[in-house]
Amino acid sequence: MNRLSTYLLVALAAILLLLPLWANSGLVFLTGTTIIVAVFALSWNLLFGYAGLASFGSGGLFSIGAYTMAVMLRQGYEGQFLLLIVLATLAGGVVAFAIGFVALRRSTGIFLAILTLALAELLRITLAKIHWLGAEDGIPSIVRPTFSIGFATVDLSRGNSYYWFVCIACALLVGLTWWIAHGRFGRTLRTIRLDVERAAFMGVDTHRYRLVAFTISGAIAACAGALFAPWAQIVTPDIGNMMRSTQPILFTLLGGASSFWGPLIGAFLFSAIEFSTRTLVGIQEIITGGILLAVVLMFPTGVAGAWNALIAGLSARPEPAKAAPALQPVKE
Amino acid sequence: MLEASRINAFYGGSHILHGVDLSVPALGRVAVIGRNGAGKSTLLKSIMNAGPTVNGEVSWEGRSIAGLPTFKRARLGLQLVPEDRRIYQHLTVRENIQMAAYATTPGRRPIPVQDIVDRFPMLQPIAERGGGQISGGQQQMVAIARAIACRPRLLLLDEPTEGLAPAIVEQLAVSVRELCDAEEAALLLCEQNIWFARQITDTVLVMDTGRITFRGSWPEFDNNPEIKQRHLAV
Amino acid sequence: MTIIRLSSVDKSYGSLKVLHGVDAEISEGETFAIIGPNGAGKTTLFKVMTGEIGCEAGSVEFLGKDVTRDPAYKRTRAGMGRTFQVARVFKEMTAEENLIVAVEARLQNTGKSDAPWYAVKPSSATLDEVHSILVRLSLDKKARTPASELSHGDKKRLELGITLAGRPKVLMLDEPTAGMSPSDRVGVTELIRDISGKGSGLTVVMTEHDMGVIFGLADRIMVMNQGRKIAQGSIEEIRANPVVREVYLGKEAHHA
Amino acid sequence: MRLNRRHFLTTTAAGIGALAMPGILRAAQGDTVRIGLITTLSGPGQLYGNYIKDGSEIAVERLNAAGGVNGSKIELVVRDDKNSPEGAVTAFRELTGDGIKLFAQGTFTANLLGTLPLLEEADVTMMMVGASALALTHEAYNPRAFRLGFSSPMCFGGYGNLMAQKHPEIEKWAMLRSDVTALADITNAFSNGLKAEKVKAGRTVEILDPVLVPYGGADFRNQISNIIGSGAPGLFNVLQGADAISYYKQARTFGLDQKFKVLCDSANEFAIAKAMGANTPASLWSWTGWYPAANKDNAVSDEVHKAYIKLRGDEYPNWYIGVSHDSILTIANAVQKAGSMEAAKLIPTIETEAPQGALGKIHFRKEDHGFAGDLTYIRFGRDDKNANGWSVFETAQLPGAEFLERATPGSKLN
Amino acid sequence: MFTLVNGLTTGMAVFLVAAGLTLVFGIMRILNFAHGAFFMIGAYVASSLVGSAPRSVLALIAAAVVAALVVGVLGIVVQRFILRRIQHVDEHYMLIATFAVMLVCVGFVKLVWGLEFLSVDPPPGIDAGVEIAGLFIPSFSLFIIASGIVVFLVLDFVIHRAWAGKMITAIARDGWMAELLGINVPAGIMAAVGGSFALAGLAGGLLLPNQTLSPALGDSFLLLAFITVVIGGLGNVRGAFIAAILLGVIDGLNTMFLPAYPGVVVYFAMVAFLLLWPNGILGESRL
Repeated sequence: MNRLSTYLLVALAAILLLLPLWANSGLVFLTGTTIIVAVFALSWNLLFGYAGLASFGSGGLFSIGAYTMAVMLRQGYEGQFLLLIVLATLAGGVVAFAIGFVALRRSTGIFLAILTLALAELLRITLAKIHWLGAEDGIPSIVRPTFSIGFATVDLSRGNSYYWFVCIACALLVGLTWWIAHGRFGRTLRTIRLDVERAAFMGVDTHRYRLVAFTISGAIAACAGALFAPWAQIVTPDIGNMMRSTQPILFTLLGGASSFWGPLIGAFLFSAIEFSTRTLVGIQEIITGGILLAVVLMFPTGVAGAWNALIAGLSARPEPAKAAPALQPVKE
Repeated sequence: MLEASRINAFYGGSHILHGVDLSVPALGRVAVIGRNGAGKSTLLKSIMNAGPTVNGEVSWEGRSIAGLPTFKRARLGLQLVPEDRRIYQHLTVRENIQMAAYATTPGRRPIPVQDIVDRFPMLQPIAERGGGQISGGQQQMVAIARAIACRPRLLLLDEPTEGLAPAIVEQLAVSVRELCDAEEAALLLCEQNIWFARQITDTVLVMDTGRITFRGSWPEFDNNPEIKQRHLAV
Repeated sequence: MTIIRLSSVDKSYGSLKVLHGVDAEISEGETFAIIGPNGAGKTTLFKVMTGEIGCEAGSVEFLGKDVTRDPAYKRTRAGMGRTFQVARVFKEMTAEENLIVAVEARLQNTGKSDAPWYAVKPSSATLDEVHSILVRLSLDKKARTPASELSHGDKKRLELGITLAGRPKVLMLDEPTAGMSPSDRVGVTELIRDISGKGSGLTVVMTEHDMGVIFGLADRIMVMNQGRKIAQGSIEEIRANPVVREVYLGKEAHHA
Repeated sequence: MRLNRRHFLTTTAAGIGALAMPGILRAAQGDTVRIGLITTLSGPGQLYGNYIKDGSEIAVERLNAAGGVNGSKIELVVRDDKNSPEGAVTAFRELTGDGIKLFAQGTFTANLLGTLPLLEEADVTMMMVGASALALTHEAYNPRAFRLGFSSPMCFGGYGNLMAQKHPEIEKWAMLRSDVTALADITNAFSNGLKAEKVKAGRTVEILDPVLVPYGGADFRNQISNIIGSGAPGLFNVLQGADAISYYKQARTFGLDQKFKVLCDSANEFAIAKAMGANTPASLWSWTGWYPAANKDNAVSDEVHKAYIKLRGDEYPNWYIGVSHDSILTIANAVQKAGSMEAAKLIPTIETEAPQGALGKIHFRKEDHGFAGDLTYIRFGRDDKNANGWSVFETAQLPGAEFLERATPGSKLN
Repeated sequence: MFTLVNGLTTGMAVFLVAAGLTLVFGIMRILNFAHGAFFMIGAYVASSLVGSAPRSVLALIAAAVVAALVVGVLGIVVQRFILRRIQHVDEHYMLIATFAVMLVCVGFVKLVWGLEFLSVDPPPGIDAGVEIAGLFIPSFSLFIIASGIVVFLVLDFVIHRAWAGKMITAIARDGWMAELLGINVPAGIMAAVGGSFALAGLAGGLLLPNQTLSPALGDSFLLLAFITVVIGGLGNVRGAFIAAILLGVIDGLNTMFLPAYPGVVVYFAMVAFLLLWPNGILGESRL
């Protein structure tokens, strides 16, 4: 990452941290939601951009995390909040592992995408039928917990403290994801996306790597869901619906799948669009659709791709622009 | 018949051809030889406008065809047989050849498929087989037959001997020579196999890193060992 | 000592039978070439050996162990390294990164990984090894070039490097000079000879069309036609074999 | 094309204006009474959200024309809940952050459940528009919120009661409902009402288990053949919106009119007749929250009706128009009477006041803030003599308070 | 028995929608999210033409054909101005683009036709039922089944027998070579994409009397159509046909044996199918 981008990132982080001090509480709430779904999108891209697997059912894992957290808080375990986050994360990881174990050996690509979509829908329908989980209306009035960490008591129920908690937790998750993506494991994963057969001929057990990536991605998605439950203070089966599952895809592609930061950029961009057009009721779809189209047509490598190209263009000597070839050249 | 001057071609950011001039007279037989990556394939694709971004002047029978899309060039009678043959796997050999009827130059009727099959003895036993069930040598034959079927005025062959067993290469030389004579088609051949190129062409161009470094007849080429050494490293 | 043994291997694609009971024994340290006209089944046989595809009947033994059911990565770990007809490298990565992942994969597989689990950067030993491979392949000047921008010949070389980084016992080369200029062919031939030279103990199995390359490298040659082995022997034996001359070599004397 | 280019343009212009105006400026307009309206203005619920918006805007227009509240104009600030609880929460927090103290919100329960826990902290008063779910006045009861809507036991218990009275001869009822758990309240209430009245009359009645259909499905033929096969002469249908109309269409080819003596629809009222025209079933009962023709002696109802016809050119307003109008009216009336926008003063005012609304006197049960207005049922159907192909045959009204469920604020009703 | 006929009706209705979807996949390699929206536009266009009570079966079919043309032209516009511009970038951007097109289409329908429900009756002649071997069958069901079969047969003929199909297949599999042979590839793709979208419009018109028109209409079929297309083998029209019938019958059996869980078994079936035949029952097909 170049210096300018680093400065921007730091500046953005600072703005996010200081936001509650000056912004409208609706904007703060939206930003908190965006931070959480941005991490959720990041977990999806760990699978897509690094292991080359596209899941259309990530909303299901998000909702597993959210429901686990909601149920445990309702049962009165708020004192063990940190443990609950770990538990919800594990729950997502276990479910993802089970799905991956059965599905990954047999299907990848679009089939995996549709399979995960079907599983997520099944989960949603099932949740909507369980009275104990509030059926369609879900679990409301989730408390923002107060818990003790040995030497101090953390009270997240007051004011904006849960916002900052979300900021810190998500920063840790982003760091973790960055580390996974950029370390040896991430490097090997990338070879699997780029050429799975070649990777196998380096002795890489590609199936196992994919399974591990699927599990980690699912765990992070569930963790994001777990953070979301006390944030929204209500979970409903729709928390894992198809729109939720398309969210990370949209964010990632909008921001740029080839960049680690792409999903985050996409998430914030999308939220900014939604917030700035919130009063234009009745034509929301056309506005959102139109802006998406414009972005896709203008920056076909995502915003991060366009940004990197811009930086490269500024730092390198100018080169004559060249049109893309009319038809795919097959061999040079 | 074909005049190309100051052709520059690009793939993305890389500049492949640097001001190449080329002309093929009616009934001419021209070979472009050079090592891999010299830009031979790019030259053929540039003439067809099928891939690289090209600037420069290309004219066909005195009229500029710059900007003309590939399929229109094909309909003018330029037929490229690509290096990797590109036989349609889902169609039979016969249907593959039939497909070429779409490229017939206006005013010239396509050759009936049966005539083509009759003319290529190798194709007769496999005419009804699927394009995916024939060997590499047979595929090359089908690719050439397919190009011939639309009575091209200029046949552009890209490395037809690539990957073929030596015995097949000899047959191929004979077939190509006979076909071009019978159809009164000019020929532009890109090859690394000098033996093969020598069998079927009379003018030779040597290409190196996107530039033409030699042009002349085969005897002239033979008298120029330095060229062979420097650009072909034979 | 036999390093790879194929016993009566059959393979079909749908209704099309491409291998008919092929047997072969490859000895340790030799360079073994498989030749034959297009469609003879060379590449299929290759894939059966490396584990890319299975076979319906017969068995594959590697280092005295039956590996017929083992997937490709297990055979690779056991010591088979392979290159592809059209070089396959990781295009979005630089030449250097390509080799880093290859070296790391080997270290990981052999349990000798020297970088701590939390490290993001590869270890200095890994980087040193990568650089020595780059130098050996004359790619050191292009270490930071994305693989997608390398020339055809350089890609082939890089792929060979990826394979060598796995320190294979058997090097399996599928048409190592396909699509190369004559001068590049000479270079690659020399590189292979250098790598597999006496004392290296490396076994090489290759398919190739260029008889010049074959005759320059191979100790033994197997000739295939229509899914069957039709001959096997030294260069001289193959040259003299009338059947081989008829189906494959033709009048190669003219232009080999 | 009826959906109003003019309307759309003004909305857009207003929206762009609002965008351009800095938040501080907007917040500074202290001389207006601002009411936040949060409803569904995108996605599948938009149809109902638009009704709520229309009804609320009619109310604001009428109230302002009559001089506003204590001399101040009422300003409606509308936000989309994006069909999700978190969308509703975002909108709610934005508006409370802007200093708004008065809220009306509808229609989906889950979206209300999202905002209810926030009322305390923001110190605001809320009118829940048209919501029917029991949870809102029971386990999720919040003293700052009032339900201006009809609870399921009330309107469908009454419905069952009415049917038992009108058709004592029918001894077997079939029911059809979407596979949405919340709708089970409705079928339960209906069969309880039916049974209670039958027992009173000394008769017995057999009520079959509801046949379920997938929500948002496209094909209901299997289920239709199931209920027809049941042989019951009475049918209560709890499909909603597009599903219901698709079902009536598909059922028509099976001869629905001939197979059943009495057809009852839960709450789709005129949506069915408006869509199906001359193919409306011959006779169909439906509950409605507000039907101007049944409230003839109510001047407010007539005025709202007229205003709606002026706005949309539609003679048969959806009942949400009346309910949302009255929600705004109730808030405005309370502000006027209390002379304050503070929740502490407003809540007792609303509890005791009973202003005249389109629905009649608007008063709430003190214990759980549930609305206890009159219940209206209509019977309509195909009518070749009428130009639009259908007409309303009869209406029936019942006192809602008689059917109100037990008040158990703070805990689940069981 | 009735369940079977009904299943077939559901299946054919789904097939009508899925046919265009699988074709677009075959040609462009994209899962077209906007397909449901185009189906919906087709239905709305046709309803504007015939009003709420079509005068005859012919009038309905004519309206469906006009709807097909309109939607086909829309498809060509989308192809020309959106999809074609991004066909060289990562295929997933096509996904986002079609998603955006879907949003715009839904918004457009809301503006033009409003939010109120619209309903169109089956035309006289197919608005009642017939009794076959003691079985009551709505004649509109028969109309849907017949439409599905006719559309399938025509499509199958065009793709596998007619030269136009072979040419489109050639373009889909290797457009570069097709162009070298003199085939006007951009026009071919445009025509094929237009044709696939037109199928969505046709389905919208033919199924018009089957359900209610609302801006959410696109969603009700999209997921089922996706499932059908995937189970059948992407790009494979024959597969989609078989899968649609299977799904319809499975859904029918679902209501018969598990009435408490309507529409759920389809998902289980889908998961099972995908695990048993990961490439679809008839395999993926590049057309």
